[in-house]
Parts: sequence; structure tokens; C-alpha cells
Amino acid sequence: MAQIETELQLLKSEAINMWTLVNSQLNKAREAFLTFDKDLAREVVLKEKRVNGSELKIDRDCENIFALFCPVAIDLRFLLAILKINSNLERIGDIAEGIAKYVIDAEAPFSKELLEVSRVLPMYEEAVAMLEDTQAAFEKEDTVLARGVFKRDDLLDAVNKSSNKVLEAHLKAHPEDTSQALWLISIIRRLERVGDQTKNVAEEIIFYLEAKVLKHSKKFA
Amino acid sequence: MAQIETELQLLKSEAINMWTLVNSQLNKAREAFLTFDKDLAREVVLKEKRVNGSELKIDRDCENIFALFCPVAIDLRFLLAILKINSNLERIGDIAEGIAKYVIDAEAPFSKELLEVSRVLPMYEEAVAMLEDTQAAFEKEDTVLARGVFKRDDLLDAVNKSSNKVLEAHLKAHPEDTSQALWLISIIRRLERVGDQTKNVAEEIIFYLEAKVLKHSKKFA
Amino acid sequence: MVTRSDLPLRVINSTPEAILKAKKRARRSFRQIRTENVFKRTLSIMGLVIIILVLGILLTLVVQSLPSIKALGLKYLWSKVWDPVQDIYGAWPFLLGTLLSSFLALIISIPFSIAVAIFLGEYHPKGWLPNFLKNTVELIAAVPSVIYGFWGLAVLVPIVRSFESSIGVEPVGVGIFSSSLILAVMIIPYAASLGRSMIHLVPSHLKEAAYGLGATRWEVIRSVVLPYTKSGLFAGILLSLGRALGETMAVTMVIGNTSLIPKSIFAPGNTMASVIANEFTEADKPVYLSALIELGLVLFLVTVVINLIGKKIIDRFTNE
Amino acid sequence: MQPSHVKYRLGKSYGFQILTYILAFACVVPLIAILFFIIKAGVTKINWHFLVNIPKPVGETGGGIANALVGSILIILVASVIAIPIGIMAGVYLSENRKSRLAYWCRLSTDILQGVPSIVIGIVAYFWLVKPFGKFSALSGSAALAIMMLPIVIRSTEETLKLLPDSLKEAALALGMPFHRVIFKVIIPVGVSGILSGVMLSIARITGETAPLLFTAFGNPYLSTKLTQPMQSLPLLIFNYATSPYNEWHDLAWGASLILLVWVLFLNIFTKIVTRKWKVQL
Amino acid sequence: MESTVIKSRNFNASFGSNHVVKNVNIDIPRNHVIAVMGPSGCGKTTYLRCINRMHELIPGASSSGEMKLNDEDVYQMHPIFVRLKIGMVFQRPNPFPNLSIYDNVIAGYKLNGIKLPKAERDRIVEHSLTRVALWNEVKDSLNKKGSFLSGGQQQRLCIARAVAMEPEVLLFDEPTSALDPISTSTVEELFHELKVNYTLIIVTHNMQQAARVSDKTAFFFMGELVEYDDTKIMFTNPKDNRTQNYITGRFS
Amino acid sequence: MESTVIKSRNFNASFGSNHVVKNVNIDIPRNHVIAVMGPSGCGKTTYLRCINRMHELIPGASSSGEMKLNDEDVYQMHPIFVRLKIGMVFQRPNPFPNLSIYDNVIAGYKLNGIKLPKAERDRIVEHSLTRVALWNEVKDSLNKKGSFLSGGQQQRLCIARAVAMEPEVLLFDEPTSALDPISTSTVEELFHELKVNYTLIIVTHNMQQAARVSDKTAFFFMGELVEYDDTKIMFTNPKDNRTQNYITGRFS
Ligand SMILES: Nc1ncnc2c1ncn2[C@@H]1O[C@H](COP(=O)(O)OP(=O)(O)OP(=O)(O)O)[C@@H](O)[C@H]1O
Ligand SMILES: Nc1ncnc2c1ncn2[C@@H]1O[C@H](COP(=O)(O)OP(=O)(O)OP(=O)(O)O)[C@@H](O)[C@H]1O
Ligand SMILES: [Mg+2]
Ligand SMILES: [Mg+2]
Ligand SMILES: O=P([O-])([O-])[O-]
Repeated sequence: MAQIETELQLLKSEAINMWTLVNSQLNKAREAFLTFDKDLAREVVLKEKRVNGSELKIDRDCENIFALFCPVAIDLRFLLAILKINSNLERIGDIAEGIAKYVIDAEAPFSKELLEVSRVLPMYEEAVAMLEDTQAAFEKEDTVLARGVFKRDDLLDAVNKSSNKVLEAHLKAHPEDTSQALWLISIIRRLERVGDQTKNVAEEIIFYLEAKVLKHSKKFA
Repeated sequence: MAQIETELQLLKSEAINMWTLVNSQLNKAREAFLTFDKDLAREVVLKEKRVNGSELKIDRDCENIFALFCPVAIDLRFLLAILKINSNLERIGDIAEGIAKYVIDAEAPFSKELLEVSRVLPMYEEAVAMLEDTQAAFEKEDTVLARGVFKRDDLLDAVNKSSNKVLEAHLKAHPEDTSQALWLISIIRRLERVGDQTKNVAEEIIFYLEAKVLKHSKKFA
Repeated sequence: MVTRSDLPLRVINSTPEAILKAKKRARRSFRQIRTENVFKRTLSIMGLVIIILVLGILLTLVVQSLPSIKALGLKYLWSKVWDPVQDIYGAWPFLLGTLLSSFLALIISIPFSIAVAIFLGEYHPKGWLPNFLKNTVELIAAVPSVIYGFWGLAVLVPIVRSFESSIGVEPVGVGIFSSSLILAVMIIPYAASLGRSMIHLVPSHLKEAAYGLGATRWEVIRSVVLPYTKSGLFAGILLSLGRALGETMAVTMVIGNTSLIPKSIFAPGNTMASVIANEFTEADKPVYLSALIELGLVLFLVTVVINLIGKKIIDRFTNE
Repeated sequence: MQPSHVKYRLGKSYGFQILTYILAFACVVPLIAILFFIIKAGVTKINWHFLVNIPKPVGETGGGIANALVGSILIILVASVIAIPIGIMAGVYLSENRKSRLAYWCRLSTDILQGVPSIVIGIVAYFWLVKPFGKFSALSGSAALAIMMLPIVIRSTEETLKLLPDSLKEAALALGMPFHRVIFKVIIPVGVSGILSGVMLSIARITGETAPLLFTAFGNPYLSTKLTQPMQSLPLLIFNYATSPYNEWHDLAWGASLILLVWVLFLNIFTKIVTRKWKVQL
Repeated sequence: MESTVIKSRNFNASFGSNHVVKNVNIDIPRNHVIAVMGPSGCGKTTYLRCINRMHELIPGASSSGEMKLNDEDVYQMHPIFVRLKIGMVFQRPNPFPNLSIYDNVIAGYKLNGIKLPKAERDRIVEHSLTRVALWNEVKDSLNKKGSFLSGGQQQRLCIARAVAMEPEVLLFDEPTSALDPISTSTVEELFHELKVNYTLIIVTHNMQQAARVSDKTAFFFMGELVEYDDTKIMFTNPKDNRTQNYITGRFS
Repeated sequence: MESTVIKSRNFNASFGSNHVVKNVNIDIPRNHVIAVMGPSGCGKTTYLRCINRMHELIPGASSSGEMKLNDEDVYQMHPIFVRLKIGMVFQRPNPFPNLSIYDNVIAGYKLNGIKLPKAERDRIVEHSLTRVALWNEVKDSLNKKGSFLSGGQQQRLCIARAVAMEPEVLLFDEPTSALDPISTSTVEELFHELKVNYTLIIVTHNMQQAARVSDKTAFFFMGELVEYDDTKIMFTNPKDNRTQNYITGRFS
């Protein structure tokens, strides 16, 4: 086996590790958010450093592979994809940390009703599921699975779109929830970003496997 | 002159063009936001396609240069930096579009008072100035200028941090501004992101010129 | 005829003068093509001439020796008596004389020629001293054989004579031993210069490989240089032998010229070449002349075979 | 592995090296001896008189070798005129047609020709040019020598041209040059030094050849410039006079030997110098 | 002007019974640099030499199929004309060693016996040497032998010699494989300038070189033309698996 | 075990008055692959040949300074011992053409006049050929001549020959520059396995090769060692401007 293959294999498993880590961060942040578990939230914040370290490592490895092996064709696309996936995953990690930090700062759990009307929980679940799907698509090099992710993002967009109106309406009735609503809107925005990032990742997977650039194509279409 | 130099030169001028474009988008969105000029906002939304196209073009050019010229050392770092800068700029473009879209959707201009207390305007100005500084640093290959950007981000962070409290207090007094506040918090969050992205860009400039990785280093320090 | 397609594309759409010039050039080219064919044919004819020449030589020899072959048959070659006065013709004394003198010469020359080859090829390929040696050895080959003969007669023969008397052999001086000595000197350059160029052909990377494994110089020569060149060295020796067999004048002058079977290596004798040189113009009877020519034919065939074998070996060696 | 083992191996190596040196330089001795003797015996005989007179009959002292000098030069000239053009063209043919059947036989013929003993060439020339015309002639001697020159010229031409990289010819052909121009304008000029050295060496070689002349040019005690008549030449003169019982003739032979030797060595050394100077870098 | 200069259809070439170029179809656009790459022995050189009919100089070599230069069948023209229109540069720099630099450049005229007025000759020499970026380096030593030049300069001199004949197409067979990296880069830089006036076809073993210098790349494998596309596409997204394996260094 | 195998201090080498290696200081760690690169004529080969004292075989060549193998001065040892401990592999594959594959592998013992029992010889041959990943390819033709092998196989055979002597260091002078890409990759793959047991120093013109195979890279320029660092660092962040210009292809 050519050495570049070994290196790319290693890189792939590193990326998968990071992915698993980010996924667990996102899940733990959700758990902390749901159960108002400040300890778990603190753990997420601590582990964010691991995510950052992982990002730096992958970036550096990519740089080395570029410098040493001069990749072309599918190898090149793989590396470029990894570079992008890497920064997207890191951003998702940041978002998980952001949510965890809110849990740490918050004085009380969110009101059940607020959570209910904002539909933030199904949104969160969907975001996590999307991330898991893209990870599976990446591991199995399965572009069908990767394409499946795009549709799932619709739910996130819908929740995000409606959130302002819904929260405004809720605040009319419960002005005491103002602070919570302001936080919640940030979280919803963030989760929407997770959806976007995951979509980007799926696009990168398709780019590397099929050499098709899907990015922005919907917007052009 | 070796051909790769020509190509890198071209790439650099493309990046600068994109930068100028994104900068103008951000400025126009601000203008639109300030003067509630829906036409200008629509222009920003339209031009976002140009930004996206520019991103795709730069990505593709980078890929081609990787494939054809096998860059190493400073050339490699430059390309990697461009790749990251490119996606950051595109995100800033997205944010400008997001703000413009709000202006289009909004029914009335923000209340003066809300703007005043939230300090969103100085924040916006600072964000634009940061972006301009990094562009200058990139053009002149000036790492001192690039490092200057990091401090400037403090203002953005401060505004962002205080925004929840400030808006909550404001809403207590003016519950009729709820809808506006919810939007505003999104905008502030976005501008904070612009600051972060710009910082990332500055880090990339330093990385490519000095081969020093600053990313996440503050967090570790 | 010159057609538009024969002109360069960028000329076709340009000025009339340019087209005219281009056409002139094209016409020239057509003339060139005709000359080319004539030239090629001339060359082939020259090749043919050489073949015809050799066939002619062979045919002449065969035709002219036919009378002797008819009259004497094959046993001519091993009949021991040569007496033209009695009309008895046996070639054995000359065959033996030729073989003795040539092989003796070969045995004497081999150590020297190989030493020269190794010295020039391996130890000192460059420098004024090796250059001097190389040129000297090459000049040995350039000296005309008649001068060797003369020198042998005047200088060597007396020395051999005193040597012979010191070891108690009949001190004739002239004879097979003297001619072998002369021949040995004459043929050194052939094996030496061929051997040298063969040793030069040993790729230096092979020698370096051996040095890299910790071999000494002699080990490199023994295990790399000599095995690599052995067929080439053998060919050089064969070619020397071919020279020695066909050498005429020097031998004729110092061998003593008797048609008796040589009793020892110090005895006088005759070689095939020397007997032809001596007796050709005196041969008055057809069979006598023809018998001499038959000797020439045998000499021709033997030297041709030896030379061709040597050449084949060299060709194979250098083409590898 | 012990150092002593290495010492033994190194000793063997040096021993062999010294033996080689001794044997190699022993080869210089005969040439020096020959040069020494010929010069010693010949140098006193040579003077103007020696060069412009023909030999005196037996018993008379004095006399010279003018007839042999003139004869040698004439015979060699004619031989060269015959052999050089044919030889070069055949050499070009061989180098250009490495694979063809005709070239194979031609090459074989050249190899055979090179190995033919000179005495045999003499015999053949006798039957071709002497017997049919009923008399010995300089021309037949020239023809015999020309046959001897041919293989040297052919071989050196072929070898030189073969050494020229194919790329040279391809470069010329790729410029659209016709074949004969490629040969005359590129191949031969580049290989000129090799071809020339072959020509000069072949001349040096035939200058000293005696055997082919024995039955062709035959020798002539008088000065003759007629190609159809017997003619004297240096090697013939040396052979005849050296093997004669007369001391005066021996003296003539010594003088002639020195002249022949100097001429041949001069030609050889000159060739070497000239071809080195003209050596083209490939 | 995106017209096709060289066009081959079902082109085949053999050495005796050894079929080494198989059914090649290719269209080569004018004023482009085409790289031909592929593993050793896949027929690159053979195909290249078929284009200007140098292939047939090898005894036993044969070819069939269509090979057109500007829509005219090369194999209907006399080889001398073909070679005047399609110049060639070889692996090792091969300036004529007996000629000066000046004479080397106009060797195509001089040795062909074409007489030109001195002014015209000077113009051609200067123009050709300028084209190959050698004029400034050698203008003071035009009468010296070409063998004094460095490898890269010699190779550029050989290109000048071909350029002097004003061909339409220039063929290069591994033009830099005998040169060191620095000389290589001087020659590579030239290709971009030459394509303004000529069409360049370059056989190379060096993938990086193909990537750097060419507009289009043809990939040969076992005598077949497996893929022929824009160089950028070949190196980022080759369609054929054999191409991909070759360029990514995964030799089965 | 990060000990230093080869260490040179102020090492200089010359051909007559031509000073071609200048004041080189280098520490080569055990079980690493070191690449030596630099422009043509910068003294790479010369330096390499100084390590096992092959340099002094050239008439007129001289050297000075310290060159240590495991803290022992190479120039105090007898060259024969040095060469036994520091094996060498050359640019063109050079198996001894008159020997079989088997004999080629144990040529080092044969040449040195060392007699070994047959079983031991067999073991060495199998072991060495296995090390160079050639055993399976040639085990059925051990008695054939090495010249029947392909270029890459021949080069691996030469490596096996060096390996058979169990040296500590293996020197390679442009080991693949005479090979085609496929053979090159077979040889390159070997380096990674060999460094488990040996220290490899490889001179190469090919930057990509240096990048692919080495752990550390030394960059020579005009006889000086300009930079010596981890290969990754050399190719991503060289400290010296000359290095950077060379590896990015900007030859002044
Ligand atoms: N002169 C020749 N005679 C017979 N066969 C030949 C000749 N030249 C090449 N071949 C064969 O033709 C095939 C193609 O050779 P060609 O030289 O075109 O390959 P290539 O792709 O240029 O290889 P390389 O990269 O090694 O130059 C080879 O398999 C070779 O064996
Ligand atoms: N045998 C020699 N005699 C004299 N000088 C030599 C010899 N070999 C090399 N040189 C000189 O020594 C210098 C260094 O040569 P060396 O072979 O070490 O360079 P290199 O870096 O290996 O180059 P390359 O990449 O071309 O192999 C060169 O300038 C050369 O001129
Ligand atoms: Mg080829
Ligand atoms: Mg070298
Ligand atoms: O920081 P973002 O990736 O959400 O733009």
C-alpha cells in the first residue's frame, strides 16, 4: 500500500474520532440543557479543548500530507473535504460549548411551556440525528445517505423561521420569560447553524466522492 | 517568474476582490439597517450570489493549484490560508445577507432607544473596521496589523455579553419592543460572529506569513 | 508538382512573393528526394562490392588449388615430406611449424598483454605514464613486420644462438623459437589494447558495488573485472593467434626455412605463410604452385574462422 | 573478522599490483631495443645521396633508395585512391543499415577481409592482375594494398558513425533534411576525426606491408614511375637486401628500415595527435 | 482560434508484430500545450514519433489509420514536408556538435542547402533565439560551439533550431528528463510562451511536469489512449480508474 | 532509542583544489530515513561518499574534519571495515552480471573471502531477500542471473546485497533516478520497512521523493549544509530562504 494511503486512512480515522467527540459534546450539551445538569455542562466546556486540539491536529496533518505527498484527484478532494469538515465540526463543537455555557450561567431551567412552543427539543434531536447520519455517510462513503441529510434540514429551518413569531407571542403572555426567550433564540439560531454546518459537511462528502460541487447550487437553481 | 507565482498572484487578487465585495455587502447592510432602506437591502441579498460565486471560484482555483503545482512551504500555507479565509468571508457575506433580509422583512425601523442601549451600532462599525484592517493586513502582508485585530474584538465581545441583560432590562420597560429585541439579539449574535470570523482570518494571515498557529492558543494559554 | 498543400500554412495566405519563394523551396525539396534515392542505391552497391571481393578471393583460392586437391587429395595435409624436386608435396611440416610458433608466441605474450590491459584499464587509466605505456604498446603494432624480421635476424638470432649453446641445444639461432619470440612481441598489442578497452567497459558502478562491500583492489579485479571481461580477453587472445598464424615476413626471415619436420622448438622450420613467400615465385610446376595456393587456402580458412569467432565474442560482449 | 585477515588480503592486493606493473613495463623493452638498433645502424647511412640515388650493383658501395621511396609513395597513393572512397561509402552503408541482410553479409565480409593474411591477398592479386597481363606491375601491388586498406577504413568509418548518437541523425531528419545531406552535412563532418584516423592508420599499415607486394609489384632495381611495370618499394627493398649476403646491401636495408620506421611511427603518432585535436565533443 | 491541428482516427502503430499503439483517436487544438503521459512502454514515444513520421525510420516499424495535420493526411505527404511542418525536440539536448550556436539555429536552412541572404539569416537567428529566451544569454558568443552551453541552454538551443523552421507543431519527447531541476524549470517556462505561436505536444514521465505545463493531458496505458481531457480535470477528477490510480501513485 | 549514528563536525571535502563540501555539521539519528537534497553539483554525492570513504577512491580527492560512526572516527578505521558497516546502493541497479541472484546476495561474503556453511548462507540469502520484499518474487529462480529482473527488482537485489552484510547505515545515491515510476514506488515502499533495522541516508534530486520517504531532510547548497530538520518542517516551514526558494521551485 502506498504510504499516502496509510496516511489518508489515519486521517480519516482521526476525523471520525473528532466527529464522535463532537457528536457526544452536542448530545451532552442537550442532556445538560434538558436536565439542567451543570456538572455535565461543565464537562462539555472542558472537553471543548479536546475538540480544538483535534481540529488543530487534523489541520496540521492535512498540511503535512499536502506538503509531503502532493495529492491529486480523489486524494486531493478528500483532503480538501476533510479541511472543511474539520472546521465545520469544530464550529459545531463551539456551539455545543455555547449551549453548555448557557446552562452553567442560567439561574433556572427553561420553562416547559417555552420549550414546548419553541419546538427546540425536536429541533435539537433532528440536528444530532443529521450529524450522525453524515458521520455514517462519511464512514461508509455513502453519498445516498449524505444526500438524505439535505431534506432533514427543512425541519430546522422551519423551527428557526417560526421562532421569532412564536416567542414573541409567548412573551406577550409570559413577559417574565423574557430573559429565557432571549437565550432560547440564540440557541435556536445556533442549532440552525448546526444544521447548516452539517449540510456543508454532507456537501463536502459528496464533493470528495463524486467530484460534484453542490454548495450554493440550490441557491443558483 | 515561475507559473505558480503567477497563479498565486491571481488567486490573491481574487481573494482581495471578494474581500472588497464582502466588505461592501456588510457596509450596505448596515446602511440599509440604519436608514431602513429596503431597496438597498434587496441589493445586498441579490449580490450575495456574487459572493457565493466568488467563494466557489476561489475554492476551485485552490483545488487546481493544489493538483497542478504541488505547493509547499509558504505557497502551501498561503493556499490553506486562502481556503479558510474564503469560507470565513463567505460566512460574513451570509451574515450581511441575513441582516439585509431582516430589513426587508421588518415592518418598522428599530426604535432609537433600543439601538442606543444595545450599542449595536458601534459594534457594527467596529466589525466593519476589523474586516477592513485584516484586508489591509492581507494585502500588505503585515502581521502587525493583523495582530491588532485581536484586541478590537473585545468591544464586540463586550456588547454581545451584555446584550441579553440590557435587552431584558429594556423589554421590562418596553414590552412592545419584544419582536424587535428578538431580531436584534440575532443581529448582535451575528455581528459577534463577524468579529470571530475576522479574527480567524487574521490568524490565517499570521499562519501563512509566519507559520505560527494562533488558533485556539489563547484558550490554551 | 508543387501543390498548395506542400506549402507552410502561414505562407498560403500571404504575399505572392512569399508563395513563389515557398514554391521554389518545395521544388528544391523534390529534387532532394530524387538525389536521396540515388545516394541510397550507391551506398548499397558499395556494400555489395565488398561481398563480391571476398567471394572472389575465396573462389580464386579454391579454383587455383583445384589441381593440387585433385592430384594430392586430403592426405596432402598430413604427408610429412615436401620435396618439389621429386614432386612430393606434404603440408605437415608447415602446419606443425605454424602451430608450434604461434602457440608458443601466444603463451609467451599472454601474461604481458594481460598485465598491460589491467594496468591501463584498472590501475592507471589516466596520467602521463600510462599514456606513455599505452602509446608504446600501440606503436609495437605499428612497426612493419619486415623490420621485426630484419631486427630479429641481426639482433635476436645471435642472442638466441648463444642462449641455445648455453643450454646445450644445437646453436642455429634461426628457428621456431626465435620466430616465436618475435611473434610474441608483435602480438602483445592486440590482446593488450582489446583487453584494456574491455576493462574500460566494466561499468564503474559494478566496481564501486564491490568496494562498497569492503573488497580490496585485487579482489575487485579478480571477482568483478576479470569475470566480466573474460570473454573479451579470450577474444583478444584469439585475435592475437589469428595474427600470429598469418604473419609472414618476420617469420620468413628468422625461421630458417627448411621443409623438414621441426625436431624441437629450437629447430629451424617453415610456416605456411613463409613457405608461400619463399617458394611462390619459384614454383614452376602447376601442381607445385597449386599446392602452395592450397596452403594459402588453408591459412585463409583457419584465420577466417579464428577471426570470426573472436569478432563474434567481442560483438556479444560489447552489445551486452 | 580479524585485522590480520584484512592485512593478508591487502598484502595480496599489493603484491599483485606490483607484479602487474613489472610485466606491463617489460613490454616497453622490445620497442626501445628495436628503435635503438635501427637508429644506431641506420642513422649513419642516411644522407642526401642516399635519398636521391638508386642502389648500386653488388660490390659497389654507396647508392641509395630513391626508387623504393618513389615506388612506395606511388603505390600507396594509387591504393588510397581506390580504397578510401569505397571504404567510406561502405562504412556509411553499414552504419546506416544495421539490420539489413546485405549489411550483415557485408559486415561479415569486412571481418573476413580484416583477418585474411597479407600473403593470401598477394596470391589473389597475382591471379587477378599479374597473371592475366603476364607481368608484375605496380598497379597490381596497389590493388593488393587497397584490399588491405578497405577493412580498416570501413570499420573505422562504421564504428565512428555508430558512436555518434542516433539523436544527431534524428535531429537532422526532424528538420526535414534529405538522407544524403544528413550524411554529408552532419554525420560525416561530426565523425570526421574517427574516419580520418582510420584512413591514416590504414595508410600506415600498408606502408610496411611486404607480403602482398612479393608477387605483384615485385620490386625493381631501377627507378620506375610506370604503374604497369614492376616497381620497387621500401619494405620489398628491406626484405630483399636484408636477406642478401652482402654487407653493402645490409647497409642500404638499415637505412631504408630507419626511414620506413620513422615514417610509420610518424604517421601513427600524427594520427593520434590530429584526431585528439579534432576530437569533437558529442 | 480553437481549430484542430492534429487529428488522428483509429491510429495504430507496431514494431513488427508488436502492436504498441492501439486505435488512438485524438484532436489536438491549435496553440495549446498537450502533455502525453503514461507508464513506461505504453507507447507514448511511438505515438509521438508517428505524428511527424519519424517512427517509420525504424526498420520493421509500421502504422495505420488517419493522422491529419490541418485536415491533410500526413501519410499522403512526403516525410520531408511533414517534418518541416512538425518540428521535434528530443530527450537529450542534441545540438550539432560541429556547428556554432548561430549555425545550429539555422541548421535547418543551411544543411538543407537553402541559401538565405545574411540579413535574413541574422533575423531568423535572433528571432528564434529570442523566442526561446536564449538571445540575451548567447548573443555575444554566437560563434562558439553549442556544446559549451549548460544542459538547459542546449535544450533551448535545440528548440530554437526547430522554431527557426517555423513549424506549426512542436513535438517534445521527455524534453527535460536529462536536465537538472533548474534547467528543467527554464525549459518549462518556455512552453507557455511558445504556445502563443505553436502547438506543443510533450511526452513526459513526470506527472508534476504534465500538471504544470499543459493545457490538456492524454493518458496512455498499454498502447491505448485511456483518457484525454483538460489537465485541470485530469488531475482533480479523472474519469477513468486507470488514470486515477496512475496519477495518485497507486500502481496495482 | 534516539541515539546518533553518524555525526560529522566541520567536515570538508575537495577534489584537488575544488572545495565541494564545506564545514558540514550533522547528527543522524538511528533508525531514521534521512533525505539529502539540493541543486546539481552542490556536493550531495560527494558528502555521501565521504561517509563510507568511497570518496577517497577518486584520485585527487581529499577530506578533513570529523566523521563519526557510533562515536568512533570513521577516518581512523580501515576503509574496509567502514564499508562493511556502512553499506551503499547506487544510482543504477548494479547486480554483478556474472553472478546468480543467490550469489549476488552473498557477494559481500564471497568477495571478502569469508567462508560460511551452506545453511548459514541460505539463511542470509532468504533473510536479506525477505527484508527487501523480494523473496517471494525470486525464490524459485535464485540460480538465474540477476540481469533478468526488472529495474526495480534489480535495485532491491542490490539493497539485499548491502543488507546481507548487516551494516548499520545504508547510503543511497539517487536510488531511483534510473527507474520508472512503478519500480520507483516499489523501492520507496521498502525504505519504511528498512528503517526498522537500519539508518538510511538517501541522496535524491526528486523533492517529492524526499518528502514521501524521509523523516529528516538535509538541504545542501553550494557545498554547505543550509538546513537540516524534520521533513515535515522542511516542507511546510523551512527556515532558510534558499531552502524555501528551492523547494517552491523559485530558482533565482
Ligand atoms: N525500436 C523498437 N523496436 C521494437 N520494439 C520497440 C522499439 N521501441 C519501442 N518498442 C516497444 O514498443 C513499446 C512502446 O514503446 P515506447 O517507446 O513508445 O514507450 P514509451 O511509452 O515511450 O515508454 P518510455 O516511457 O519508457 O519512454 C514498448 O513496449 C517497447 O517494447
Ligand atoms: N570525480 C570528480 N572530479 C572532480 N570534481 C568532481 C568530481 N565529481 C564531482 N566533482 C565536482 O564536485 C562538485 C560536487 O559534485 P557532487 O557529485 O557531489 O554533486 P551532487 O550534489 O551529487 O550533484 P548531482 O545532483 O548532479 O549528482 C561538482 O561541482 C563537481 O564539479
Ligand atoms: Mg518514451
Ligand atoms: Mg550526485
Ligand atoms: O460561525 P458560523 O460557522 O456559524 O458562521
